[in-house]
Amino acid sequence: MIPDLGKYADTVLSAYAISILLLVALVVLSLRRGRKVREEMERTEARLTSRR
Amino acid sequence: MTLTVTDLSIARGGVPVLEGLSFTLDAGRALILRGPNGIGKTTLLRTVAGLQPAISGRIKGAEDRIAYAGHSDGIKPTLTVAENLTFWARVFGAGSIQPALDAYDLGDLTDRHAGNLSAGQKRRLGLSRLLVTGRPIWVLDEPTVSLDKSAVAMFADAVRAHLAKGGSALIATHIELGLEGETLDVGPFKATPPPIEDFDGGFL
Amino acid sequence: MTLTVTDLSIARGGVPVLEGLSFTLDAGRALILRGPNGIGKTTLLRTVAGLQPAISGRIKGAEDRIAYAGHSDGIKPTLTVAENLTFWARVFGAGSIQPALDAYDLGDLTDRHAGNLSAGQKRRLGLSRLLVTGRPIWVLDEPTVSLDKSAVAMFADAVRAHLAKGGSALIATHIELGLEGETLDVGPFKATPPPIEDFDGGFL
Amino acid sequence: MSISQKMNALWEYANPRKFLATTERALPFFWTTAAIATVAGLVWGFFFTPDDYRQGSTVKIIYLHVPAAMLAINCWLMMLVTSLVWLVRRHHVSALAARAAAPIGATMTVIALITGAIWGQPMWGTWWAWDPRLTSFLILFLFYLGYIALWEAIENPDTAADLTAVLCIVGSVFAVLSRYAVNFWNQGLHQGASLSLDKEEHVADVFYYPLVLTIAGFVLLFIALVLYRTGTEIRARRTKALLARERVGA
Amino acid sequence: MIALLSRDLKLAFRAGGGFGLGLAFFLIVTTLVPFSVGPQSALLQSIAPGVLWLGALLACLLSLDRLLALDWEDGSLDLLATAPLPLEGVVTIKALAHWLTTGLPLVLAAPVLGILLNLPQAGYAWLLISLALGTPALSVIGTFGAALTVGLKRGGLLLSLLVLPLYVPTLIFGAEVARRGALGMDTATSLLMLAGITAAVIALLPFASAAVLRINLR
Amino acid sequence: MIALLSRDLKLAFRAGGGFGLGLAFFLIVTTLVPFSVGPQSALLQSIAPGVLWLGALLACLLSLDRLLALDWEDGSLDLLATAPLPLEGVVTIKALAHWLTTGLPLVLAAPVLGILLNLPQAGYAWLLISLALGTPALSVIGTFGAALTVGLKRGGLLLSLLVLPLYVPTLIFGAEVARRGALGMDTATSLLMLAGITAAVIALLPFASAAVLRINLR
Ligand code: HEM
Ligand SMILES: Nc1ncnc2c1ncn2[C@@H]1O[C@H](COP(=O)(O)OP(=O)(O)OP(=O)(O)O)[C@@H](O)[C@H]1O
Ligand SMILES: Nc1ncnc2c1ncn2[C@@H]1O[C@H](COP(=O)(O)OP(=O)(O)OP(=O)(O)O)[C@@H](O)[C@H]1O
Ligand SMILES: [Mg+2]
Ligand SMILES: [Mg+2]
Repeated sequence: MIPDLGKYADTVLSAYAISILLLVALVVLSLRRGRKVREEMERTEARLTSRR
Repeated sequence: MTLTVTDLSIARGGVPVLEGLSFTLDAGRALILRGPNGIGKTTLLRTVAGLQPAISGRIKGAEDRIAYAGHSDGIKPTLTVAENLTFWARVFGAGSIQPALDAYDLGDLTDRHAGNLSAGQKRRLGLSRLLVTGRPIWVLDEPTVSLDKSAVAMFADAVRAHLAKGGSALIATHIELGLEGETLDVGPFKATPPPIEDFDGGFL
Repeated sequence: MTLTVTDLSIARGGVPVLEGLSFTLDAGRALILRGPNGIGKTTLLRTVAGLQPAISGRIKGAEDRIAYAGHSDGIKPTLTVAENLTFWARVFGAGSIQPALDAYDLGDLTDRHAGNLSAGQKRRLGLSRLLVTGRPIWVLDEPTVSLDKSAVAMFADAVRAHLAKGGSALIATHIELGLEGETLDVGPFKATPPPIEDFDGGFL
Repeated sequence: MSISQKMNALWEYANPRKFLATTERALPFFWTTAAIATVAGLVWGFFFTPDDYRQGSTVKIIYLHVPAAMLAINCWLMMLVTSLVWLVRRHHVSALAARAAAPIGATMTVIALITGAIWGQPMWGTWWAWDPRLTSFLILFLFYLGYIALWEAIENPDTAADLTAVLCIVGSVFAVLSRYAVNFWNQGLHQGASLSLDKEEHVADVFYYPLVLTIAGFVLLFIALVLYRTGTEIRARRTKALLARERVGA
Repeated sequence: MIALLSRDLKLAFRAGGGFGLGLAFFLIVTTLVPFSVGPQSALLQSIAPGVLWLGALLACLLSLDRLLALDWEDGSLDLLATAPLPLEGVVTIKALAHWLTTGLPLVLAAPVLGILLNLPQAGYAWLLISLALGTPALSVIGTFGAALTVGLKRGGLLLSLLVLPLYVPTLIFGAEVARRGALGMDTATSLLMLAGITAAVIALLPFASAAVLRINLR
Repeated sequence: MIALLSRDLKLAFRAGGGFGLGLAFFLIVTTLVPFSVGPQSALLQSIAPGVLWLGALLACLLSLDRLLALDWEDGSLDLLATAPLPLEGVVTIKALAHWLTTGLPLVLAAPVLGILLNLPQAGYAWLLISLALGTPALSVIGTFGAALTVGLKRGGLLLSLLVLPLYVPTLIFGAEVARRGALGMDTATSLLMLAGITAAVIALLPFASAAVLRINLR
């Protein structure tokens, strides 16, 4: 199904692979950090509220 | 010539530490700040000295009239004692350094490189700098750290002489200085934080 | 288990500062060093701790048995309180850090970055390190600088507990610690400079 | 609503709570549209466009290269604006938005650089040439690195916000200066007008529409990422403030 | 102000003050270049103006971290900020002292090092002119970077990272003047740009530096 | 020992710990080279291996001043010296931590920067090999220099001055390997010398560093 890329197949495919990898990594890392930070904040809030 | 602090709230690292603090310091008076470790004395003194902004409240009569001495003394180890003092005297446009040397018995050490002084000698040099500023309000953070008894007495004498000339002093300390003057315990002014649930621009 | 110092002479920057100093420190005892600023207390303690050589005299019973705490605490601001302590515990092969945390009431601060502590809190952390070294002889240079009253009491308690377990302590200080123990004034041991006329290997 | 009222309404989002609540609702929309547009644009471009008569199939790289390059520059512009807003109005959210955007901009710069380098190999016979366009991109990347490193290095959040904002402004001036300097220093190889989107004889519609779609996708993705990451920064900042407050013993 | 300048110069000349170290670094980098790129003199000759400019820039850069950090650590900056001097004046004096103790010696030493790299005869004058015009800008920009990173423990490397991109325009025009000069080409435009950058930077950047320093002090 | 290594790595990765800054500096120096010597790619190609080696060396050099100085300033070194670790072990661990956080990243980044300078195809493997063999020596020698200058306030530039001459042999053979490799010439002799230097330095220098450190502590 991949279209015929001719002699530049490596070029085009590697460009796509690297870029998509970077984009996905950016999104995944953002989401992961977001989740971690959110949990941490909620934990801290809970701890501080309960202390009172 | 009065320093007036009204309803001052101060923060360290974005967190309010003291609030609702008011006091006046008249010419010729000394005010001793006390309070446990970490309450915010250092922060208060830096705010009064204009080194950091207050959250709210007013400080009147401080502008360009304060000589501040914090934990570090601004001493250059490769300059001699005299050169160190002369520099500050020139910056503040004051005159001779001799009275300052005399007050802290530094006469014997004038030509020593400041790096070769012991902890207490260095501190004495740092305190003598106050005398060459010509500024009327002294703001001092734990000034007697590493001083021995006789040096503490020299310091007390220097403060008394300063007060007698119409100056004033604001001093944070944990030990007894043997100075007459009011004492302000900052403990009761500890900031009560806003409720946890809602937070605004200050994140608290 | 006794630390014996015999006829010790020490120098700072090539200049003899103290000479003819002798004392013994038995297990379970504390010895408080006193003396005016610049007399050479810091130099003496560093010599005893093995950080610098003596000019002459003997130090017995010190080898690998000393925990030294000087003016700076070896605290990393980017590590937490617990990480700082754990590191030293591992270096000295000691066990849990919990007793140390308890002794200086650092329980609430364990997960804090050490850089965000106030002057007194930092000092408490520095002192708690002594408890994880497992070393019997504590050599302390002005340990209570910037501590408030209650923290000074914690320190005194920790020292007493250490003595009760058969440890000993050598402490230089300018203030009253509320510790029972002998006091040694090093003032009388001030080195008398040799005559100027003849100079030998030491250039003095 | 008048313009000024609208502006005032806008400032309300400078309240972190309001910002979090609003973006919580808006984010699903941006994530989905971003995903759809990006994927659709890239699939269209990759599978359903013909080869260029001169560049062969390498022309397909344009669907990654151009959107990334555009965003890399515009992200810095956004950071410049939010930095100014922070310095003038002191709304924490705008400072945090700048912080949140920087890694995205840096990634986009890297993508533009890498796709460009890969493209350059068949087109110019070299991975890299010191062409002004490319060079100034490299410098932009350095600015991103410095900016991020400065944020990371400073402990106190407000100080960090202030300092990075000043760095962003001063850096922008120098970035523009560098651009002129570099232009003066070397003549370019890089496609300018020869393959410009404006010149219809070169960019046929077959290339043009999927390109517009991917650009839209990248922009939406950028918006989604910035909003999400700003939320993260707000929460991290609040956690930090709470911990700080705990430590003062409140 | 004069007190500050004379103190800074005195400190620089005292033991451990760092005077001459920039120069020594410059010398060493320049001598290391033949070791690393090989000893062919034609090659060295063609890169000589660039190497000299880059070496001067790096030497400048490396001395930046003591520009403000020492004063910060021992509390002098706190005291200067409460003293009756405007902070803008303080940073300008600091930059001036830095130039006098680092930039100026580099300018004077560059021709000597030019000999080591076989710089063409025509190049010496232009090298001198371009360095004399460019190094003040390096000092002022560096002061800004130093003010940004002053609060950080050993921010040295971060400082380099922040400052180097800011040095790019100065470096490009400066090296261009030196290179074109060495080849006997026309240098007017680059020289003008270089002078313009230096003038603008000296006029404007101290305000940014002072602002940044004020933020760092609080 | 492991405690010390893991602490040092942890410190490096923490905010402001300096990890990655060496890398950034390497990147920046490499990019500045074309600005100073001009953009002609043939010229750049011929100096590429040398520039990369010199850049890596400088990046290494600049991160040296935090190697021991931070521990000195906050008193950790005093405490480590009285702890039950041999000081030789301490300096070896410090050098290892330095290599892991600075040298290794430089080795890995060098090929990428090779692209920027049009390094010939054949050169990449040799560049990698020579750097991987040479950078440990740079770290160990650097630790010695850091131990020498540890007591001095901001001894950064003096440190460079002391260490650079010591780096010369490593640089010569390392750059030689990379250069000959890029030109497809025989590299065996230089490679052997490089490996020999590294091995000798690792085996012997820690004793000197520890001795020097002991002197500095008193
Ligand atoms: C590392 C190398 C490269 C970098 C950093 C780079 C950077 C850029 C930038 C900044 C733009 C402008 C985007 C905009 O403002 O809209 C752009 C556009 C473009 N680039 Fe590259 N580029 C690189 C290599 C290449 C190569 C090798 C080619 C093809 C042979 C190429 C083809 C294009 C095209 C066709 C455009 C769109 C034309 C235009 O709108 O001006 N680029 N690139
Ligand atoms: N950089 C910082 N960031 C955040 N909080 C800090 C920072 N430095 C100190 N703090 C916290 O701010 C509070 C006030 O500190 P401050 O130094 O003003 O106390 P202090 O009254 O001077 O104490 P001490 O008597 O121990 O010197 C302390 O609880 C401290 O933990
Ligand atoms: N680096 C140095 N070179 C030469 N002399 C020094 C050096 N450092 C300190 N001195 C001198 O050595 C003497 C002893 O200093 P030391 O620090 O041991 O005194 P101390 O008893 O601890 O004083 P303090 O109570 O003030 O801390 C002092 O007179 C001091 O001036
Ligand atoms: Mg305090
Ligand atoms: Mg002492």
